[in-house]
Amino acid sequence: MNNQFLKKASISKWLLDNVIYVFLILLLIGIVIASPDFLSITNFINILSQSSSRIIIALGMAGILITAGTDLSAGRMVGLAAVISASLLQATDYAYRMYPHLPHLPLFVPILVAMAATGMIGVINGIIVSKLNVPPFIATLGMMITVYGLTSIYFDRPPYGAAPIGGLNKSFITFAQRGIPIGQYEVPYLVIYAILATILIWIIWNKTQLGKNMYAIGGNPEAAKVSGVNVAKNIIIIYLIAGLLYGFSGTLEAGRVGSATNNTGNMYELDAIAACVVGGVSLSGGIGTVSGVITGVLIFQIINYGLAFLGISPYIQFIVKGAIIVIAVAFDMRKHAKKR
Amino acid sequence: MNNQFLKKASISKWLLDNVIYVFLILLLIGIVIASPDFLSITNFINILSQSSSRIIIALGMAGILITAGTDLSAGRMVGLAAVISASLLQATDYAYRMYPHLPHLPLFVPILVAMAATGMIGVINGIIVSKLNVPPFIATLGMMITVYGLTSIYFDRPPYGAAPIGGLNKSFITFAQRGIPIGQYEVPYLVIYAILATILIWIIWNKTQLGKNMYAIGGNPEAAKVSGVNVAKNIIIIYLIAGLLYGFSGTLEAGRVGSATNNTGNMYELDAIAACVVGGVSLSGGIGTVSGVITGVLIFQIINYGLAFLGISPYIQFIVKGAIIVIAVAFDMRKHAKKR
Amino acid sequence: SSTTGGSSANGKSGKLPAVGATIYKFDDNFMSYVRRSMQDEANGKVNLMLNDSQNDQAKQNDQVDTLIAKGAKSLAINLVDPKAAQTIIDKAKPKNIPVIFFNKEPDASVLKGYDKAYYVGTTSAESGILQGEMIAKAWEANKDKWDKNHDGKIQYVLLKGEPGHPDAEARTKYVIETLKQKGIGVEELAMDTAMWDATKATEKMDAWISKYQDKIEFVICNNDGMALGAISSLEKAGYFTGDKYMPVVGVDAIPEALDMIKSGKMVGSILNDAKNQGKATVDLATNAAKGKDVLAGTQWKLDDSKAVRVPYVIVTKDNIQVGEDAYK
Amino acid sequence: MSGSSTTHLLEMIDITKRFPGVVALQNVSLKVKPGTVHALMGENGAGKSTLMKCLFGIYAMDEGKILLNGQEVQFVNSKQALENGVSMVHQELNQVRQQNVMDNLWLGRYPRKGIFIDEKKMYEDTVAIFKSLDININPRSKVSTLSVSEMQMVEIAKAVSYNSKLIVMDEPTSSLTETEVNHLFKIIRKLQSENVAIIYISHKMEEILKISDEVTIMRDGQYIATKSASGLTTDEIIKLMVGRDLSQRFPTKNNKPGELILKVSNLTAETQPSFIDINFELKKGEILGIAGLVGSKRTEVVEALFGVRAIKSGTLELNGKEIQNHSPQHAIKNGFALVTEERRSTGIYPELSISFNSIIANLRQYKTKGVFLSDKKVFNDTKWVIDSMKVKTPSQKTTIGSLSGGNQQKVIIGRWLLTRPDIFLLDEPTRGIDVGAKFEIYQLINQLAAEGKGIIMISSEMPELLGVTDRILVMSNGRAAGIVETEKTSQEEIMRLAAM
Ligand SMILES: Nc1ncnc2c1ncn2[C@@H]1O[C@H](COP(=O)(O)OP(=O)(O)OP(=O)(O)O)[C@@H](O)[C@H]1O
Ligand SMILES: Nc1ncnc2c1ncn2[C@@H]1O[C@H](COP(=O)(O)OP(=O)(O)OP(=O)(O)O)[C@@H](O)[C@H]1O
Ligand SMILES: [Mg+2]
Ligand SMILES: [Mg+2]
Repeated sequence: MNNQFLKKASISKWLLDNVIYVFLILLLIGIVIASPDFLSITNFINILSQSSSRIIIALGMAGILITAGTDLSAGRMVGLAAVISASLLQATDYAYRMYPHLPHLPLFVPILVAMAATGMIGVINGIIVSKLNVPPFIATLGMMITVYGLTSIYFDRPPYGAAPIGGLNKSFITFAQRGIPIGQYEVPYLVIYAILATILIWIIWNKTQLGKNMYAIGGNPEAAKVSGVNVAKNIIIIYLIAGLLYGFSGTLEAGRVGSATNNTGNMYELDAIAACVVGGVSLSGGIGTVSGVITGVLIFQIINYGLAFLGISPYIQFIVKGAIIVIAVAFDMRKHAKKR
Repeated sequence: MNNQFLKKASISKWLLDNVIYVFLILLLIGIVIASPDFLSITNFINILSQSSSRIIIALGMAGILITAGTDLSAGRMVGLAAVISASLLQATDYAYRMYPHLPHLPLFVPILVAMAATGMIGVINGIIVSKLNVPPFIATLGMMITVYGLTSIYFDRPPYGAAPIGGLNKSFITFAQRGIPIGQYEVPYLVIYAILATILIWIIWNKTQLGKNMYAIGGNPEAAKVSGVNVAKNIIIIYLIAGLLYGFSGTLEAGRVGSATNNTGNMYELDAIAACVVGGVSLSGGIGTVSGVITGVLIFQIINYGLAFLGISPYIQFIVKGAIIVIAVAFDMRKHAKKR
Repeated sequence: SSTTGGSSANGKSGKLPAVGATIYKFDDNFMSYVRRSMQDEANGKVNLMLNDSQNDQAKQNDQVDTLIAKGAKSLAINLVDPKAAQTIIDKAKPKNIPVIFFNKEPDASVLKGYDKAYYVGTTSAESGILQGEMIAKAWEANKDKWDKNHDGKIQYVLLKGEPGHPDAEARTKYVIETLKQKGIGVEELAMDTAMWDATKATEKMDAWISKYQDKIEFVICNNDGMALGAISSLEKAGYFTGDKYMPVVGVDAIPEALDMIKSGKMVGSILNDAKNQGKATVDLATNAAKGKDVLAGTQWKLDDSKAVRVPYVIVTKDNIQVGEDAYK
Repeated sequence: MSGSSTTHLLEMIDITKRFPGVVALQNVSLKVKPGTVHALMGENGAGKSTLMKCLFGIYAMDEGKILLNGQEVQFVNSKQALENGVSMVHQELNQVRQQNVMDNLWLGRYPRKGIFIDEKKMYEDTVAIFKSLDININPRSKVSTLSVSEMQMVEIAKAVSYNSKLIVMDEPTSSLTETEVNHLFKIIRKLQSENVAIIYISHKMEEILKISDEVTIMRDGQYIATKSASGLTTDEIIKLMVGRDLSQRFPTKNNKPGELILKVSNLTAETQPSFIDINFELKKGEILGIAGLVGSKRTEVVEALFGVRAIKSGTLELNGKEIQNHSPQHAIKNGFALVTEERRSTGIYPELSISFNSIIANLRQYKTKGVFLSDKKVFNDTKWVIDSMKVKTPSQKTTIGSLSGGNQQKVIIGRWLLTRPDIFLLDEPTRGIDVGAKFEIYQLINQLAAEGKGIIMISSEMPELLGVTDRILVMSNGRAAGIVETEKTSQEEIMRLAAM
């Protein structure tokens, strides 16, 4: 009897603790009931590949959120990286090149240049937050505006002015749009990059001193200081990592879309923050898991993809999407509901 | 000697405590040096009148921030109110009316209808936050998306589709664009509405139980709860007030611009939050003053107006604006610098 | 009911061929008319699956994936970013799905690279050129009144749309080039972006009026929305009462602008023919979806870059009827 | 049963409360007579606070019933409790620090004139209450500028100001010094004379027998006994609490102070007012106590030693070599450890696990393989902390925030023991800790000393200082008033120095 009680209690506890995964599954079931042909490998691959660059951004963002920070400049950094990498990767035979005389560069050079740029911006964000004590919201808001200006200046130059940067070279397109063939399907490289980024971040968060410090700083910055954590240094590194991830993701966006403008990545930060919060990352810091972040991104992408797939009219999509997000989190919150 | 020391200390303390006002003045001086003809009554009136509806929004937002909440749906509510009020206030002789057979309504009717709509949305926000324990970020993000869908459906209808709702009637235009003549100048009504809203909010924050409760809920929700404060009720009222203010501001936006679209108000929440934070409102709740909020809005508006007035190239404007915001707050933070 | 949805104007169209369509931004004023025209045309002919790309090319790519997964027989694509056309084709070509781009023109070379790709729309420069021509004509007629400093040159301010947006860039560039080509002297007092937004336009205009006062002789706007905002600011500063006047031009010929043109507060605007653009797009897409020749049974003609051109029209007080008919 | 309800103000009968994975209360009963002080005793985690939270409407009990004045009640929130004549001083300070004292005092029931708050009445009422309780705090000062003990006195005044019939005080004296405790007792006596009943929770044995009329003892979430205080001895209470005999309060000392390890000369804080010109020496294997009144800047001295607080002048010599602790990192490298005074704000990571909280100061130790932390070492060290400190927890993964206050403190001490420090700074280490655990901590301190470590311990409990230390530095107003040998001094001498 007592045993049974415990069992029941532990099942309901498990359900509560994992309610967001349960929600994800319910959501999928709901869509499949509405449209059984949703259940196809193509759709599955599409959702995964569309989630990939978002996952990479969200992982960077999540680290910052866990330190009780935030990063409004994420989307603009994605844009900067997209514009930089696209401008350096235009096919040599393309007529409207930004740098007509640039030789064909090996793929990794532009990617590294883009990542270096966003990494540096990340470091500056980190310094403003940790050394000048500017609240992350304002620090990164300022950076968001500034980076947009910088990207625009870089982007809008003679001879072609503010024209989208296209004509990307073959290797870049392959890098971002192709995949590994398995049977009649292709596992997109994008998904593989996302998986690699996930593993890397999982290791950092769970197996390194940096990860522990990150949680400590978010959980109780005063205590972290007294426990001998170099708060400023760790914060700067976390913002740096985020910047690098945004940069990588920005190059993927350019490659995936086949072109880039100064508007690429606009508002991605909001999606990323929202996905993190839906996935259980606390905006007041100290709490968050890699699996939660991934789940959050997938929920968003399934909502987006599913609603479009069901053919719901766009304005109604907004209404439904807003409602689903709130419901998902309202459910999730029951696990924190005051254990009264 | 000691006396002198104290005096010096207290001046520098005063400066530190009021650094944001000092910054405002320095900013003005800077612009005037760059362009002496900035110093004109017209510019002064322009800035005030452009700040007016933003002040009203920021005051609503600030209340929410002080309860440790946030409101991403603010801008979309402004848009909803703008569209509703504009659609009900088109001149009866205007050819492209949304409701061709609507009689001329007295001004207050559409304003109240718009405010009722946003007030209700505010209440729903408050309920989701306080009763369902959904983090305000997500609750209002969901609401932002949903309200946009609703506004779009209302707005984008046959016969005229997604065309700006214009042709507003005389009384509405007067209400939002005219002013009280003083000498050769006009004090815009807008400024007067903003002053009235400011006085009202100042009284609520400083002289009523609701105001004290608001600070307490933001400062330490546990303490408020165990002291017998009905936290949920107070939060709902704060979101309601914010909703009403957004609604009023939305009608002003429609009248001021002379037309409204479903994109009116887009991203105003970001400006409002930023202005509040620059004005010293803490995103973690419990801290904020009316005068700080007003200062924050003015700083933003002076930056916007000043940079446009100076004729700085748009891209550079972004860079400068981002930098100024960060610098303003970095200065302000020195007053909180560890007194160690 | 598995393939329900699609066109909201067309619920029970299970057996009709499916056409996947993306609109770069659903609530773009002009595109809302094109969209409506497309829906009217599609009714009963095809199952039109409309998507809102929300001004985000990445989102549009995702939507194209979805549309293909849903079994679209042809695609009607209103690009966000014209240079992304190749990527869309790369998605469609392996499945042999025809693509009709509309309203935002891809590079000719890209169209050439896929035999089943076509374009319906205007040339992006045209609206700017026509706006320039309209300004030139009005200026020549009113020079004595409008040239306040009698230097023979137009001192103008220009309100630009979102920087980097192809329309904003093309309009800004070609309106001025056209004026210069016509031998009219121009001097730019100020140019700034108002991001297509009326409110921002009002505020920029406030500052310019305060700064330049009577020096401004012309207000050029990339769209009518910003023109409305500018007019609101001008009215506040006492323009359009008595003989204080300022010429303002926009693009789109939205109803509100037509009203302004009638009341003389706007010189004119440029009408983009939404009805025919929508109709041509659906006509081609329908034929393509049915595997027919795209032009079969239509009034349209292709030029050498596989494009159906639907011309822009200048709308001023003289031919206001043309604009009004567009909303009938 | 109906007979008893007339003589008791409060009856809590067979209360059971479960949390996920923990049964915090099992059939606990508590009966309190009007006009009495009823002490509630038990080890850390026994369920005292939980029982009181069930009464006060913060937690909903799973089973049982509560009678107040013979009427069955079940408050669903604190507002109802307050309206029904029950008020409470909470174990953790629950204040809005950004607001002023009177705003806090009247929170939830501001006096009003029409729709506006009557600030004048609020001020006058505050002054009146403070006067009647003999408290000397400006009603308009911000709470964040008060010292911890002042905050505590405000909380007490607030609880009293409801004019309740029953006041719960959950460890009200944990941050008060002797004088202030006596002040509180005077207040309690006054309330008692007005027929108010008090439920009094404390781990300070001396207080219990002095103030209470009846004592209820709990152990492991279960009711053990209720006894009249007269005729009860400390040893009996302890025996009932821990379930076995605890013959002595302090372990026998076996440490032998050896050679000099730390020499502090002319230490002066950068921001004044603070400590000035502090000099002392610490030997290996020595336990140096620091005594003083609240506000005598004891905390700031140890914070400065640990690099948390900047110094203007003065030197530290470690083993004869001058060192500089600019930051906690430096201090930790130099073999220092600090258990801070305010557990909640500078100690625990409330949302994180016990494991995390145990190892966070010691991460470098776990990098056995390059940059990665060794899970096994982490697990073993956490286990060591839980076992050796006797932390009461369902698992290593439990969040520390859900532990009882005392158990949280044990984890923090364990955290710093893991760093194997040479110099251990302890700021009020036994605050809120039960007698049994205190004994264990004293033993640990002794053992560390015996291993040759230097130990500095701030305490406001005189018996503890006299029972554990070798020498005592007495501070007064930021200055060292003197250093005394523990064996040769007396409570009176220390008090005299502290008041200098
Ligand atoms: N919110 C909670 N969630 C889970 N467990 C809890 C919670 N609150 C208390 N507990 C558990 O209930 C038990 C009783 O805790 P309680 O705080 O009542 O102890 P206490 O007797 O007041 O101890 P102390 O003297 O240390 O304050 C402990 O095991 C604690 O871990
Ligand atoms: N005016 C104040 N504003 C902010 N914090 C204060 C203030 N006064 C004291 N504190 C904090 O309270 C703590 C104790 O202060 P202090 O060193 O003066 O007392 P103490 O003698 O150490 O007393 P105890 O050890 O009993 O707390 C310190 O951490 C200090 O930072
Ligand atoms: Mg001229
Ligand atoms: Mg307790």
